[in-house]
Formats: sequence, structure tokens, C-alpha cells
Amino acid sequence: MQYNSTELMTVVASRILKNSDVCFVGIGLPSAACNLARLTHAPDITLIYESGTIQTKPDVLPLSIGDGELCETALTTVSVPEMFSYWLQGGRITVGFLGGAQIDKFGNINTTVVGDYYKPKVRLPGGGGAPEIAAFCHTIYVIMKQSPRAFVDKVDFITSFGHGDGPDQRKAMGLNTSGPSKIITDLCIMETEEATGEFIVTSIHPGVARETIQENTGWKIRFAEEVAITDAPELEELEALRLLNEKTKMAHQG
Amino acid sequence: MQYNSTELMTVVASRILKNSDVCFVGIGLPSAACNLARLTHAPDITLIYESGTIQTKPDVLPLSIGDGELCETALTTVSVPEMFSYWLQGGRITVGFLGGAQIDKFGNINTTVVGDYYKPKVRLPGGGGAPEIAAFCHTIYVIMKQSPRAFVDKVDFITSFGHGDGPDQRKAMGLNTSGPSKIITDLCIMETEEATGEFIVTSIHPGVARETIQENTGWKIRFAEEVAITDAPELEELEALRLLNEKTKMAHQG
Amino acid sequence: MQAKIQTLQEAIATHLFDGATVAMEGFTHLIPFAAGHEIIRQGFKNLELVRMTPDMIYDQLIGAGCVRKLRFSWGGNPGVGSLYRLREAIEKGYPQPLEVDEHSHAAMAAAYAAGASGMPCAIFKGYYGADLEKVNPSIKTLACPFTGERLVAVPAIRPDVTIIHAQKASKKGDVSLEGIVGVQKEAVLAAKAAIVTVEEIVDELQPSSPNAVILPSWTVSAVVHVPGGAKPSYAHGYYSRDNKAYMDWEAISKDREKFNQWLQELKSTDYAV
Amino acid sequence: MQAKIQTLQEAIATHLFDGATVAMEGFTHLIPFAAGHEIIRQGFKNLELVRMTPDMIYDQLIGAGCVRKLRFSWGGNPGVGSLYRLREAIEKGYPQPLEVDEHSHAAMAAAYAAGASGMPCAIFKGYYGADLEKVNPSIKTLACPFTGERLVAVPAIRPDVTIIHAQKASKKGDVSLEGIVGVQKEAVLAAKAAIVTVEEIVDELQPSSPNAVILPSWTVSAVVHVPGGAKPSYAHGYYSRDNKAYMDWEAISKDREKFNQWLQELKSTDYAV
Repeated sequence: MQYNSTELMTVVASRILKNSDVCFVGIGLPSAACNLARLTHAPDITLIYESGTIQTKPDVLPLSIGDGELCETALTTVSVPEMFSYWLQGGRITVGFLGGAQIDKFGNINTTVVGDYYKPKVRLPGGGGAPEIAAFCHTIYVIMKQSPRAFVDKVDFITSFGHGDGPDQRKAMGLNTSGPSKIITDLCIMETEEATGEFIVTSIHPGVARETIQENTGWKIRFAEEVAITDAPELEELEALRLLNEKTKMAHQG
Repeated sequence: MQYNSTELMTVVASRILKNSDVCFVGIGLPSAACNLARLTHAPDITLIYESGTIQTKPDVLPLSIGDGELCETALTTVSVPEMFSYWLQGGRITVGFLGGAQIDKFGNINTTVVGDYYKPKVRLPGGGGAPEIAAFCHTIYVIMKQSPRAFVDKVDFITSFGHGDGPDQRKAMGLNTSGPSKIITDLCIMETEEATGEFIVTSIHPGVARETIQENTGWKIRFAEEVAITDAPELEELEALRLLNEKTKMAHQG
Repeated sequence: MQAKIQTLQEAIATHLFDGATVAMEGFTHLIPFAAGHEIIRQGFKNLELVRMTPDMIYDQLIGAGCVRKLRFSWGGNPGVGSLYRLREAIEKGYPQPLEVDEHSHAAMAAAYAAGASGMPCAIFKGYYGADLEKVNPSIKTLACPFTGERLVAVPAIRPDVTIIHAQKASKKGDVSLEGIVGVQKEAVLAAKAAIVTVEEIVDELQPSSPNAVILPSWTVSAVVHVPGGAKPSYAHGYYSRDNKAYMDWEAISKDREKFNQWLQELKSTDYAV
Repeated sequence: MQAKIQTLQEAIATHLFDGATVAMEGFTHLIPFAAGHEIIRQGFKNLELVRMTPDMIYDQLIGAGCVRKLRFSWGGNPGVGSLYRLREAIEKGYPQPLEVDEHSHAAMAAAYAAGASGMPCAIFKGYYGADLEKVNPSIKTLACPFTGERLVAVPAIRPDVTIIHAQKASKKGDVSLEGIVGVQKEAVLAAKAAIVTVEEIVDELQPSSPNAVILPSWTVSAVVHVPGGAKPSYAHGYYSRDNKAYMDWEAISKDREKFNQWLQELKSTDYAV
């Protein structure tokens, strides 16, 4: 079955989620991946959106982080101060998803500005929940389309901290969470190399050449000793995702 | 009409409450006084108990600070952390009531220990909400039976701060609330003298001699230049109070 | 002091002033759009706006030239893209320069709670290795007096005026809100004055639970009956989010001329339900 | 990790241990008496108990010789008088000396919230001129980094085990409570393990409001069906506070012999409904 690269990324991301995970879900691809996981292999996965909705099971994907659908299908909805204090900072969340305009090889992410902070070339939306999601979720998965403008040697601004510029920096700061551990792109999966804190390619999506990955990466990318070939999306996965997207599109066009 | 000294204290305390007051109510006499005010001249007075019940209108007096009656008749009930942070510390409460085992002439109150803290002669219940009630309510009224053991020259332990040992100490601490401003006893009403921070007698209950007040006070008590005679409880006040007490007694003997 | 029931025009005219610090809250849900539009119509200037997610509502106020400064944590059109009026103000100083005081969500939420609690600052754990701390002098660190652990402090939010939209108020002015309640309770309790627009005014609130989210009348300055006052945002139990309007905003926001047309139209009409 | 549905005996035996820090919360309402009695029956020793208002329940545990240390803020029999077992332990070291870590309500509430929030300490405004600060080394002051204002810090509460009583749980272990909810949510989220006794176990929770107070199954270790488990305290919607039992406790608590009779009787029976 044919699929596009967004579908591939979403399916790959959904597969790494476990039934026992408690996910802090961002809008866009993470929301699609988390709900796809819930509709396929992880029916009891707990989804939390920063709007305060806990254990929500939306029938269509929300456009915003606080669509009514999220609250109506949630076990309960708490205030935003409670969400960030008791639930996120309290260490209750196992998986956070992040994306951004720029990421470097240590998983530091920029969603704040392109250029100088005080005289930005492009003013991006800013951090939102990301700085503390990066700190307090037990692990972080990143979903981003790969391009040399996005996968850069050095981000213009560290909005959310990954591994700094080497291993063990998180621990030195008093953080006992793992930080970004996987990046899912449209070309491959990267994972943190423990010894260096650097992201290296561990799985290549079907039909992608190593050179393509390097061309779309702003640093000298390294490959794991054993690199897997990512399993292509299966029929059921694609069908579930497309049904979800179709229902969503109809709902949003109102 | 005959009345006893507890009834007198309750009625006198109820009279100083205004319809617009937001009261942080303690159990016992303050609770009786606040509800009597609500049932007589201040029908819209807002009563808050530290159990989290806001704008409550109990039909019988609660035995504890969190009887079911309080929640069932409240506008809303919030968590205890919210009560102490947003409502009390947030400066939303106009009147707090305090009582205790000992009080001195500056309105400092002891409800912690008689004797040494580490080797107490009598271990009292402790501060509970009092230290912060004394700090954050706009003003404090004290209700206590007068005796030389209770009205002492120096309290064994300052559980809740009144005026320290002179005027302007609250301001120096960064507090802009007035602290204890009236003490209602079974013999008289005392009020803070601005220049000294000391409590002086401003109204004497009917039939009480000045000597009796001095005999029941552990410090050299002073009288205001003009001392009023407290109005005796009126028929309607006594009837309302007795009905409330009767309903309460029946409810508690269950 | 009980809330006054006022018209939207009266409530905004009574409590707003040029240069005021104003928080209009509602986390995606219950955003007080009608009140925002009335501020534009009355032409207030140099406001210091506070809001976790500026959203379309602040894009409009910024584009209309009402705003000098913004305290915020995420400035985008959720699920759609940029807020171009906000970006033009920061990137190009158009229609006037916009000073920013930028934080994370966790910091903003804690700062509202601190404001409601009478605290001078909020103290939490956050900004590990994040550059925001380097560019915003209102982020400071301190050490836990017991463990030495690094903690972060930001100033409490204490708006001159907070404006929210809620589902219901009673005639006495007690307010109830339900669903995604965001930071509205904190924003109201942190403010010197609070305006609440509501879908309905009822004789008596009949809360669904003893622990329902209620703001008593004596915590609110003005209650205004504005059915539909959160559109194109939504009101749980009343109407859904108009996601299409958010998507359509992209084209208006992107183009100064289209925005100015939108603005002229807004100014020439009373609030749209 | 979902909550396990267990018997009271199992739940206490699984999670308690000698020397454990245990918080049993419920602000007058929903006090987990049945669980407290089971701790006495199983004979745990040297517990460090935490509770804002020790109440009759801790008077019983202290009198039974289970307790080495108490962190608390108000230790009386509400509306009645003293807790004499607590007093005898402090004043006379009987049946064993009781170390106290004493705070105000505001401090305890903030310390539970800090525990739930993963903070090492709670920071608030309080203890102005109060002597408690002089006798308790776990009360420290610090300065607001913006205004210099004096703030107070106390260590967060992080119990090994929190035990609460609630109205309902679902078969999956999601818990709902309603009415005076006290600090129970915070106490559960602050703990390493949490036991919840409930009046009812239902197929599905049907919360009265989207903002109802719910503890998801994955925040709870064990759910135990114990109807009447809060008596003589009460359960909103189920039964009222037995104020007479509180008044009658005075005579039992005051007299070592009467207390010991009460204790023998308790040990010889299963939990009373």
C-alpha cells in the first residue's frame, strides 16, 4: 500500500508507545501518533494534553491543545497550574513529545527565534510547555521532518534542553530523566548514543539512501554499527490513521 | 430576659460583624457568633471554614470544622491547599476569629503549650490555621473568657502574633493587616490602643465592676477615657441563638 | 463587595485604562473575544497584556495598536501557524514595537497561582539548560534552603484587570465555569479588578458538584451577559470551537491590508454573537 | 501501573513497614479509620505519622504504641477537647516518647502540595512573629529574589505510604472523591505508594462534572472496598459524622485502662462497619 512520509512518521512514532505509557501530547503529529497507538496496539495508553485533560480518548484529532473533544472524552480535567505542578513537574508523565524549527545533534530544540533573540529574523511561537516537558517526562520522543535547515549543527536558541553538548550534563543539573531518546524523521530513526550524548541513526526507512540522510542533516551524521530497516506501515495502521484523519478533517471544516 | 455569660459573649461578637464581611470561622464561640449574625442583622455575611467550604449557611452549628452540613450548604468547597493559599494568604478574608489558652496585653495568643515547649506541662492542640489567620485576615476578633490564667502578662509561647510588644511591629514585618483589634470577653470589650499597641477596656458588660475585670486580668489593665456600657442582649438575639443551640444539640446527640 | 451586572461597554469603560496591565485568559476554551473586541473599539493604548497563549485575540489587539508589552509563553495560532500581527510587532515594530516578557507555560501558570496567593513570586523547578533564562532578567534562581537544589523564581502576575468568559453567573454575581478551566480562577483572584462575561445569567447557580469551579460574587468586579462572547473559541455545553475561523485567520493576519479591513469592520459594528 | 484491588489486610500488609512514613489524610471528612485500625491489628511499630489534624485516628495509633514521630499542625478532638493518648505520649512518654515536627495548617497544606509537585520544599508567607519558627529547625526563611520580602520554607511531605478513604472507585481503580476534599489528592500524589479504601466499587465512574476530583488508577497502588471505612468520620453522600462517637472518645482517651480495653476489643475483631 502506498503511503506518504507524514503517514510513515506517524506510524513509526505510534509503534514505540506502550500500553502502560502516560503521554504528554502536543498538537499535530504527536497527537496523531498517540491516538493512532490508542486505536491500534495500545488501547489503554493514557493521553494527557497540557490544557488539563487527563486520560482523554478523542474521536477526532484536536486542532488546538484544548478542543472540546478532549475534555468531553477525558476521565477528568484539571486546572493548568495543577497540570504543570502535580502532573508534569511531579514526575507522573512517562513520555513527552517535542518538535521544533531546529534541533541539533544533542537533541537541543529551538522553537523560539531564528536569528538573534532581541532582533529576530523569524519570531517563532516560543517554548510553551516544552522547557519543562523536556525536563520532567521520563523520556522524550521528537518527531520532525528532516532538512538541513531544521537539523542544524547549533541551534540559534535552546528552548528546550536535550543533552547540552555531551553526555551526563542532565545528571549534573540534577535531572534524573532521560531527555530526548529518539528522533523520528521522514527518513530514519535516530537514537541517543550513551557514550557521547549524540544522536545517531539506528533505523532507516524503506528506500532511503544514507546519502539522503546526510544531505538533510546539518552535521556530520553517524550511523549505528547495526542499522535496521524500518518496517513499512501495515495496512491496518494506515487504515486506522486515514480514518482518523478523515474524521478530523470533516470535523474541522465544520 | 436572663442570659448567661456565654450567650452574652456570642451576642456581642455577632454584633460587630457586617453584612459585607468575609469571615474565616473557627469552631465553638466564633462559629456561633458568625451564624447568629447571619441569622439576625447580617443575612449575606460570607462564612468560610478552613475545611474549604466557602459561603456556607449551616442550619446547625458544626461540631468540627468540617461537618457535612458545612459543605452541603456552601456555594462551593475547595481543597485545603487552595483555601490557605488563594483565599487566606491571598488576602480575601476580612475577619478572622481567634481564641486560645493564653493571651497577653498585645494580643499575642498561645494555643501550643503551657510551660516549656520541649517539656510541656500541658500540651495544647497547637496552631492549626491560627498563625496565618492572625497574619492575613484584614482584622482579628478574639473571643475568650476572662481569667488571670488566660489573660497573662506574658504568654508561654506565641502561637499567633498580635502586636508583639508594642505598636507598629506588624508593619515592620511587612504585614499590612490590622491584627487583633477587639477582644470580647464575658466581662468586657477590649480594643487596641493605637499609640501603644496595648488592649484597653472600651466597653463594660452590664453589671460588671471595674475591679472584677482587673481581678481577672494578669496585667495592669487600663480603661479608655470614655468607657461604654455594653448593650444587653436583646430578645430576638437570644431567641435566635437559643434556637440555633437547641437544633445543634439535637443534631449532635444524634 | 458584590459584582455589578453591567453592559460590556460599561464594564470595559469602567475598569480599563491606558497603560493598564490586562490579563485575558482562557486556555483555548472560553477565550473572552467579545471583551477583547470592545477594548479595540474603545481604543485603549499601551496596554501590557498577559496571557499564556496570546492566540488570535491578542493578535487582534496587537494589530489594532493597543499593546505596548506582552507577557506570554506560547504565541502561535494553535494547529495553524503564526500570529502575524504579533510577529510583525516584534520583528518590525509595526504598528508599534512590542516589548516581550517571555516565559514557559509552567512559569506562567505558577506566576498566576502566586498572584492569587498573595506571593511576590512563584518558585518552581524549571528552565534546565534553557536559554530563556539568559535573555529574560525576570527569571532568577535560588537554592532550596534544605537540599541546596536549584529552584527558579519569576515575579507573580498581578494584573490591574483580568477578563474571562464563563458559562454562568447568578443574579448576585457568583460565577461558574466548567470544562477546560485553564488559569482563569487564578487570573481573577490575582487581579485588582475582574470582568467576567457569561453565556447565561440565572436566578441561582446549581453547581453539578460540591467541588465545582466557582468564583463568588465578591471576587468579581463586573459580570456581563454576552452570549457567544467566546466565539470563535468555545463554551463547553454551549457551542464548539470554530476551528475553521482559526484556519481562516491565517490569511487575514498575514496581510496588513486584509487585517485593516477586518479592523474597520469590527469598529463599525457592535459585538457579534 | 494500574491500582490493584486488594483486601484491607493485603493492602496494609503489602505497603506498610516498621518505621515507614505514613500519611492518613481526610480533613474531618473521609478519615480512613478502618485502615488505621488494621495498622494497629497488624502491629506496625515506630511509624512516622503525618497528618494536619491527628484526630481520634492518630490518638488511637499513638495509644496503641505504633508511632515514633508525628508531623502535624493541630492535635485536638475537634469541638470536644484534647487527644489524651497524644498528650500522654508527649507529656509523659507513654506508651513511648513521641517526637513532634510541628507546623501550621498553611505550612502542612503547602508541604503536601510541594510533595505532589516534586518540589524539595514548600515556600509561602507565614509564621510572622510566631514562636514555632524558633523551636522547629525544619522551618527556614529566605528572601524573595525580586522584592527581598521574607518568605518561609518547610520541607515537602513525601510519605512512603498515603492512605485515604474515598466514595467510589471503578473496577479499573480510578478513584473519585467529593465534598470536603482536604489535602487527599496532594497526599496521594506526594506518596511513593497509595492505598485508597472506598465505599463502593462501580463498573465505571460517572463523575458529576468534567472537573470532578479524580485520582486515576495509575496514581494509586491499592484500592480496597471498605464500606463504612471512614466511621465515625463521614462520607458525603453515604453517612454523616458520628459526632456522639467523637464526644464519647473523650472518656476513653482520658483513661489508660479504658483505652486498653478499647484496644483489646479492636484487636479481637475484624473491621467494624
